[in-house]
Amino acid sequence: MAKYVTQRIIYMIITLFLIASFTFFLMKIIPGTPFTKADKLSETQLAIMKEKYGLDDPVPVQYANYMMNLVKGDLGVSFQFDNVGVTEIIVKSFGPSAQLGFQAIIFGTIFGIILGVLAALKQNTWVDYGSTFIAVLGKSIPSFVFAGLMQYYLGVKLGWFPVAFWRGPEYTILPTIALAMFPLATAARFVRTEMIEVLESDYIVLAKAKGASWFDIAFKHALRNALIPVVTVLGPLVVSLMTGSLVIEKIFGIPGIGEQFVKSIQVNDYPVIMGTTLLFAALFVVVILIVDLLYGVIDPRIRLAGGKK
Amino acid sequence: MKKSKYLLLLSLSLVVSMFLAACGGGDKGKDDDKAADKGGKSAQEIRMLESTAIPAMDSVKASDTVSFTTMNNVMEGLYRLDPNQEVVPGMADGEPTVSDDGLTYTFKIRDAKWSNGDPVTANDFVYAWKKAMDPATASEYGPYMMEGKIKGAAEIIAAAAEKKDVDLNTLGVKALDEKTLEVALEKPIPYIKSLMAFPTFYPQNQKFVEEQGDKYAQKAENLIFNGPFVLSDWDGSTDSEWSYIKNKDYWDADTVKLEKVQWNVLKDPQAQANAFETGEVDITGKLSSDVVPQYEGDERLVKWLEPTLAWLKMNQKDNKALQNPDIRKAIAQAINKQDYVDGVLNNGSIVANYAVPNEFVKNEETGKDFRDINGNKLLPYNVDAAKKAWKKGLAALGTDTVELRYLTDDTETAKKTAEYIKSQLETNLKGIKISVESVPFSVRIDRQNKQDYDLQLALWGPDYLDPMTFSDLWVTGSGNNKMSYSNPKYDKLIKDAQTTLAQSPVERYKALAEAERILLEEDAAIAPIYQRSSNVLVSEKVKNFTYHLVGPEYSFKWTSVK
Amino acid sequence: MASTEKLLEIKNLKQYFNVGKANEVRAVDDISFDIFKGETLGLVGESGCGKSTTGRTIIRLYDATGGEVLYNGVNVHGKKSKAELKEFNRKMQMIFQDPQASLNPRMKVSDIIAEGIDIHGLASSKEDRMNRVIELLETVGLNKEHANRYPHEFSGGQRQRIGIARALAVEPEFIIADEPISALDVSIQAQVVNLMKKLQKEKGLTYLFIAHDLSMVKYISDRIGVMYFGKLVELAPADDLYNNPIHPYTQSLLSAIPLPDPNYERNRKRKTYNPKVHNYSSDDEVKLREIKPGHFVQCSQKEFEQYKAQYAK
Amino acid sequence: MENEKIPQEMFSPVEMDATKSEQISKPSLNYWQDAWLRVRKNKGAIVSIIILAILIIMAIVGPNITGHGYADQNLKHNNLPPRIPVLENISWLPFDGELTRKNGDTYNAYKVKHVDEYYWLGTDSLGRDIFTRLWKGTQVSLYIAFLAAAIDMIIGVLYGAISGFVGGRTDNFMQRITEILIGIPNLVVVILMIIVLKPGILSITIALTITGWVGMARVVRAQVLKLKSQEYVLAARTLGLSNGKIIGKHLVPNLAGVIIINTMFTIPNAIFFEAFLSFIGLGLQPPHASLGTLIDDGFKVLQLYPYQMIIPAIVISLIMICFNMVADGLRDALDPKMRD
Amino acid sequence: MEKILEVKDLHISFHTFSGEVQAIRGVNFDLHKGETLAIVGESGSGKSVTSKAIMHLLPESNSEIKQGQILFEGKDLAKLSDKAMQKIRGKDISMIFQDPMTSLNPTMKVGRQIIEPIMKHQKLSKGAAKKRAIEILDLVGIPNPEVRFEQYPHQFSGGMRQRVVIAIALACNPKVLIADEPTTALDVTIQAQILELMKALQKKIDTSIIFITHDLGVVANVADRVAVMYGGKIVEVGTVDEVFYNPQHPYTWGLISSMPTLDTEDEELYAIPGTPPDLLHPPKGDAFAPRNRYAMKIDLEKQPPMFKVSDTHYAATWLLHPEAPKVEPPEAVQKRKRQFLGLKEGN
Repeated sequence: MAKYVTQRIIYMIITLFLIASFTFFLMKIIPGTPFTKADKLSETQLAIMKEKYGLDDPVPVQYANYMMNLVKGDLGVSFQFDNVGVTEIIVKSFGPSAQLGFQAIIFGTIFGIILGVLAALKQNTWVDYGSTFIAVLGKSIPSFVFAGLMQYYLGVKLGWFPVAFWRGPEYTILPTIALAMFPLATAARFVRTEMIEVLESDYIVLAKAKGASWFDIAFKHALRNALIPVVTVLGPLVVSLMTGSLVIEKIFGIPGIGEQFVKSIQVNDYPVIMGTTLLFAALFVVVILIVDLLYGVIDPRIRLAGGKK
Repeated sequence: MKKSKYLLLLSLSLVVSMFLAACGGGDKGKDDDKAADKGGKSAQEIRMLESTAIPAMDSVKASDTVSFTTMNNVMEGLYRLDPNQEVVPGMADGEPTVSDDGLTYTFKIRDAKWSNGDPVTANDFVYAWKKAMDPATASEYGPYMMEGKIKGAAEIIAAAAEKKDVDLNTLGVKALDEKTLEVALEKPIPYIKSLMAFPTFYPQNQKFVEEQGDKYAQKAENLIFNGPFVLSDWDGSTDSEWSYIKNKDYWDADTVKLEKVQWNVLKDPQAQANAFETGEVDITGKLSSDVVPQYEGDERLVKWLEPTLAWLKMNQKDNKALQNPDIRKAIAQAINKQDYVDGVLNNGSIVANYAVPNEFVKNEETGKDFRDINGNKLLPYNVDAAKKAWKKGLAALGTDTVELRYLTDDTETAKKTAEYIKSQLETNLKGIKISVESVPFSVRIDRQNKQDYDLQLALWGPDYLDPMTFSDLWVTGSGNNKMSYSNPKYDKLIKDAQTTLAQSPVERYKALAEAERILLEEDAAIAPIYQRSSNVLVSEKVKNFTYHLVGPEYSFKWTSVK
Repeated sequence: MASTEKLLEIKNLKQYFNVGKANEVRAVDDISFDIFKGETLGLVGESGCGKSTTGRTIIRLYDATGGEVLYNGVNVHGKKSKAELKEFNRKMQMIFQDPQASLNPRMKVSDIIAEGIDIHGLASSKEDRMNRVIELLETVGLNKEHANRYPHEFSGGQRQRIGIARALAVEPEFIIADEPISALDVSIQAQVVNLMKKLQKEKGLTYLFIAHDLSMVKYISDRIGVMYFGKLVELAPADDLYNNPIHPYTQSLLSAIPLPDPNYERNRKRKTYNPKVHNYSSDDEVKLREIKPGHFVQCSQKEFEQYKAQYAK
Repeated sequence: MENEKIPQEMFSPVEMDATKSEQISKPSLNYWQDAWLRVRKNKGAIVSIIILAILIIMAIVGPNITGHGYADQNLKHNNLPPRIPVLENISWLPFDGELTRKNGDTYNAYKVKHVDEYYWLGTDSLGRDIFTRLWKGTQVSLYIAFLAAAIDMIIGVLYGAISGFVGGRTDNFMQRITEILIGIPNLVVVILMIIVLKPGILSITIALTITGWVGMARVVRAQVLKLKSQEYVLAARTLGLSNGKIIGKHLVPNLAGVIIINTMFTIPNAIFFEAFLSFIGLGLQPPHASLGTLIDDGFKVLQLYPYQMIIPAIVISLIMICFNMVADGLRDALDPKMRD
Repeated sequence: MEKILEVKDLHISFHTFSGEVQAIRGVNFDLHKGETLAIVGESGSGKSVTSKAIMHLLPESNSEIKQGQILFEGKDLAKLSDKAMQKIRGKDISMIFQDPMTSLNPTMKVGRQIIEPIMKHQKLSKGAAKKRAIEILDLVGIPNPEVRFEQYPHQFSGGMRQRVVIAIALACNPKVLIADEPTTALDVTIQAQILELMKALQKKIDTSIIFITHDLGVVANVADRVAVMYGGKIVEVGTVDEVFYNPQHPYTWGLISSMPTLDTEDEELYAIPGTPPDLLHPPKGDAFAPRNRYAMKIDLEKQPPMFKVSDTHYAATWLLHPEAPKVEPPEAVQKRKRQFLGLKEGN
């Protein structure tokens, strides 16, 4: 196992390195200037600014410098904020996004799994159709439509929930629900399909033959087996939720990383773009690794040496 | 792994999520504060919204409105603007002494304290200004504001650009003694006091700043203040919440009524309005024109005309068509601006047929608005004239089609404006074809600097209270021209206004007005579209809500709760 | 036995998977045997013993790790020109185990059968092609109505017959039948086996018949090879093998076959095999040795003597 | 029973033609006919197909029905709510041209603005006909989605098929590449690409496909690996079929199901992503419309003119739902795993 | 002999895309205490459906018991609720499946899978159940049961897994054990071990076994009585000797003589022509008629009833009708019959 994990980590580092390089050069061809007041600056002033931030060096030199600093763990300093380290910006804006994403994924998967299990158990009944309906809606209605309507009707019109801001648990309810719809739908659909398949498998029939009750069959025998493919889809989903849904953050005024990222792209804040991309990528590869390790936890047949089926 | 471990993992993640929830909610114990606040609602507190966080609190590095507004309330320069947009003394003790040539000003510093107890001294100004000019600071606004105004600034910049050593002591600012500041100017500047109200010219306590080193202005605790309020709960540029707390040591603390101003960041204007509706805030940020019509006729809607102009810049650099004044005139006159401000903006913005805003500056001698001279009639909407000019221009060019790229921002209003202007031009001018390119602000500025556009919708707001902040844009080779417009007559008039006429206000205004007429009526160098209006929702309980036209947006020194 | 003319010589054939890795599998580990023209050689053993891999390696579905396969004296492994390979593909054909999986579900039966005809350009015209298909269908007991149907519409036995027709289409000399009846019902197995026997008689085919069903193998084969963990442990004429199994594994295997005879079953004595009985030391040369003409057993020199003596009794 | 009288002649032997039992009674159905039968049983899928067909037809002809161009502006007629002849008299339908003020008053916007024309689905802030723009937007959204799905399909299938079929080191290498691509959060790439390429239909499509094909490639590779060892492929190889023909004759037709299913899921994703990009301001250049830009525009005035967002939101949701339903239906019909 | 289970006139249909498949079309049989009844037949003949029907394990969504009774200790299982059936399953009647590779839950430790029915039906504490489970594992011949108890199924070989499945089935000493092709997926040597084990255990815990298989060799090995199924019906039933040595139904003839024995020589095997019937459209008369070379007109018109051959031996073929012409069974069958008679005489 240690060997496997080491190998995976080496791959992860290579991947991250390539992603960092790719992003770096891609970023260099983004048009625009990182200086927010460039419309008021004269050529000479601009030149001074560029020199100060090392932007007048040839791109390969900038690349080498960046990579050297990166190895040292230094992500640089933001352009758009005065003298603020990229690490600090990322750490701060990641907090709310991560919390929101986490809540959404917990809420979404738990309810999704319950819906999926019920649908599979009561196949072709109204329970099934109802769950399918919710799942299709959840997958199909864009989150901004959903979030916008929810904010308007539940927040403004009915006043049940705070409309916006990020101040306490009650403020997280609407954005969490809005964000959770997709994982909920995905989990419900997958669990249903997998459960139906698992429920037809021999060992479930054997469990029935042993006299197990439907509850035991569903939750002790079938669910764990049905979860394996679900973990595959949910893994990357976790990352995309944790790294923030720009839209939800925008609508509910949450100071998250998604919003921060888009802004940094728009103002050409190179260090923040790089840092955020790296964070996203790192999370991504780490989560994929965790997912693979989780397989082993859920499915004893896959004990890492093997890999996925 | 055992099943129990799996369960452990699950419960662990739940715990973490709850922990996060607790953290997110109880950030710095704000929860308790809030509970207390709710109890004492009638207190002198108001809650405000802003659409972005504070990017910088170092006065010499800041370059944006949010930072300036914050500084305006927690710090103070020599002067500040009052609710009537008049310049009133701040750190300056009364009026300055001016040398006869108008090039040397001597300010007395009043007896004021920093929030750490240190007195505010002349040296604080000297230190800050030099810091602003120091290439190592990499200030964007410092050089911009000082170049050509403060003596020696231009030379320092030139030296820095050539990577030579710079001597900051050559900057024309000196502390004659602890409380006397002498400023040497490049040329006479009639609007010097309003310039001194700008945050770039604020003082900084050298001892404190150097103590803090890199940490200076990173967080509220790395700052000291000399303004009506102190900044509190500000955790750095990424913080979305902060507040002003009344500064008891402020020299004019008696005037300040408010105990606290609570700020929150909320980007979406509709969400801002929602928050206002639900009573979460007392004052919103600037509303977008989509939201404004909802409050048509509502007394809580406060509307004022900003001295910000939107115009089409027509780049003459490599474009034969746009080098032709008839073509430019045709474009400028083919846009129905009235329909536009009524139908599209619908937020109180007004049609602009001028290049210096209305309700912006009054002549200090006559007290008359600058606009009174030329009125609102330069280059107005006139389809017939436009068509005539168009035909003439095309004939001169020997073509019947003109294709132009229209560069604009990617904001909602900018896009909508682009659609409207495109439609107007293509409807009214036969043979014109507009392709819209809406890009992020940073890209637009970059392309403007490279002069990589044909038409560009640009907005321009003033940096100080004087027509010059608009007029000198169009001087040949000006850093802000960026459209290859050049007219010696125009250049001459501006030069005169800056030098020979500097100390005769009436003549100076006349020269500037004539320049404006040449710019628009003769040359149609730009096509002004509208002057922007600001709209915010202000709760009825707020008294003396104060906004400004230049630099910082709001002052809370005079504001109170009914 | 049809003849003693060697059609195929398999020499030191090796097929390893994942060579050099921790999970290296020696599926076929250095086996040698001959197949005579016109005979049926049965290959039996437990699942995973390498019998199917042997068949697939012979027909070049896998590239052999080592050894050679001589067909009419020519090595068919190693580098070959395209034409040579094509020729080889015509002479040697294969019937597969799973009648479900061995027919492309998206192709019509006629196209499946004619695939070989098309590849080798055996039909002069469209009608000729169709006639050949119908003839082949009839050969395997189906008719022309079946030509335009899709595999999923057929029963297992029918599909297996289609698979045989496909193999026959290129008029091969040698057919490797890889467990052709294991997936079929009892009543259908006999149909297929009868068909194969009939075809062998009519067309003088040579079979390598791979199976784990020992009674069927015994019935169809002239000679039988027994495989155990990648090695050929015994090779003998069918009757000889059943009557005088020498290798203890063969004995155990034979004793385990259930026969449809209650009386026999009541009295059956099962033998177990434990590889440890050989007690080979590292310098024992363990190889296939001929105990008696035509009867080979994998053994050490010491065992060889012992087996020979045992045989003599 | 045994005592029942049975005529003697019934016991005369009959010649049974054994081949008769070989006859297949079911009508001959090929794979697609069979699949269609299954899809047809799925009511949701059928209804979805019909709705999609209507939407696609409307996307083609819709922009030309009212006579208003999708970019034609009339500021005097801006922000009018939907009004449809006849239906306007049915009070509970929202087609009477009435709007509600913030204070709850309703008024007829057409009367206030003195407009006699009927705008079936109302107008936007520039006075453009929403009906026309809606279908134009649907057209553009569908165009982007189909184009993205097609590109995804071509690259993904080629990549996956080559990787899976060639195997060995090539496969290993190609797998590493996809792993890295998967490691890049696609949001980042898409946004960066759009900025680099300048927003527009083509750049959006390219940005969508730049990582989009990986999913398809993975599915196809897995399937090819599975099919490659199928016995009918082995049989074809023993017959001497060349690799190219094996791919063409045996692999591709059997991959078709997976490819179609995967594509059907790609399309709604692309539509969603385009809308999402428009919503964060990275969408199309004005005056082009897509469902995303329409929703984005409408969202801003949701409280004042709710119809401006709700109408395109309904259409995009319908498209998404229908594609998902059809894809689900197809998966059930085409996936051999689900067969009885 | 005491009847422990009685199946009467059972009809079962499946509803599929193509229509109603009449999988079971009137099945009758008894199971006696302590005996092994083998049900043989080819795939699709309905043998597995019958066994699943007894256990209530048919998929609810598309299967339907059209008529008939399944009597167990006086209760009609066919009419029992699912809840009530849970109390019987695993306790009174248990089951073993064909594929030991798939019939154990891959994500659950073997021990837990065994103690599950013990705890449920015998209400033992966890500790006691574990003790019992280890005993059973030992009983089914799994070495180191304490260690194995804590392992997952994938750590077991196929034969060992089937032993575990048997252990689970026998954990509560059931009165009836239904073994659905329990050895088909195993190699012959392992198969022989499992069969021996089952026979030994049957003696020990005195259970009755319904043994479903298509392998006549296995039947010959384990069965006391044999029921031959074809086209959703039982066509012949009798003691193992009667069915193997004196078969009456032409299908049984075909089945027996199509299997070569070790002494079958080079002659052509007796093969049943054609393919099994499609139960989507079952034939009007005898389902076997189209493949029957002894078919008579009546076979095409009327389904034959069960004709009695002896007290224990019945067959459903019109050939046994007194009016039917006498036909000679194929040579292979005659040979067996002679052998049988020889056996009898020998006794």
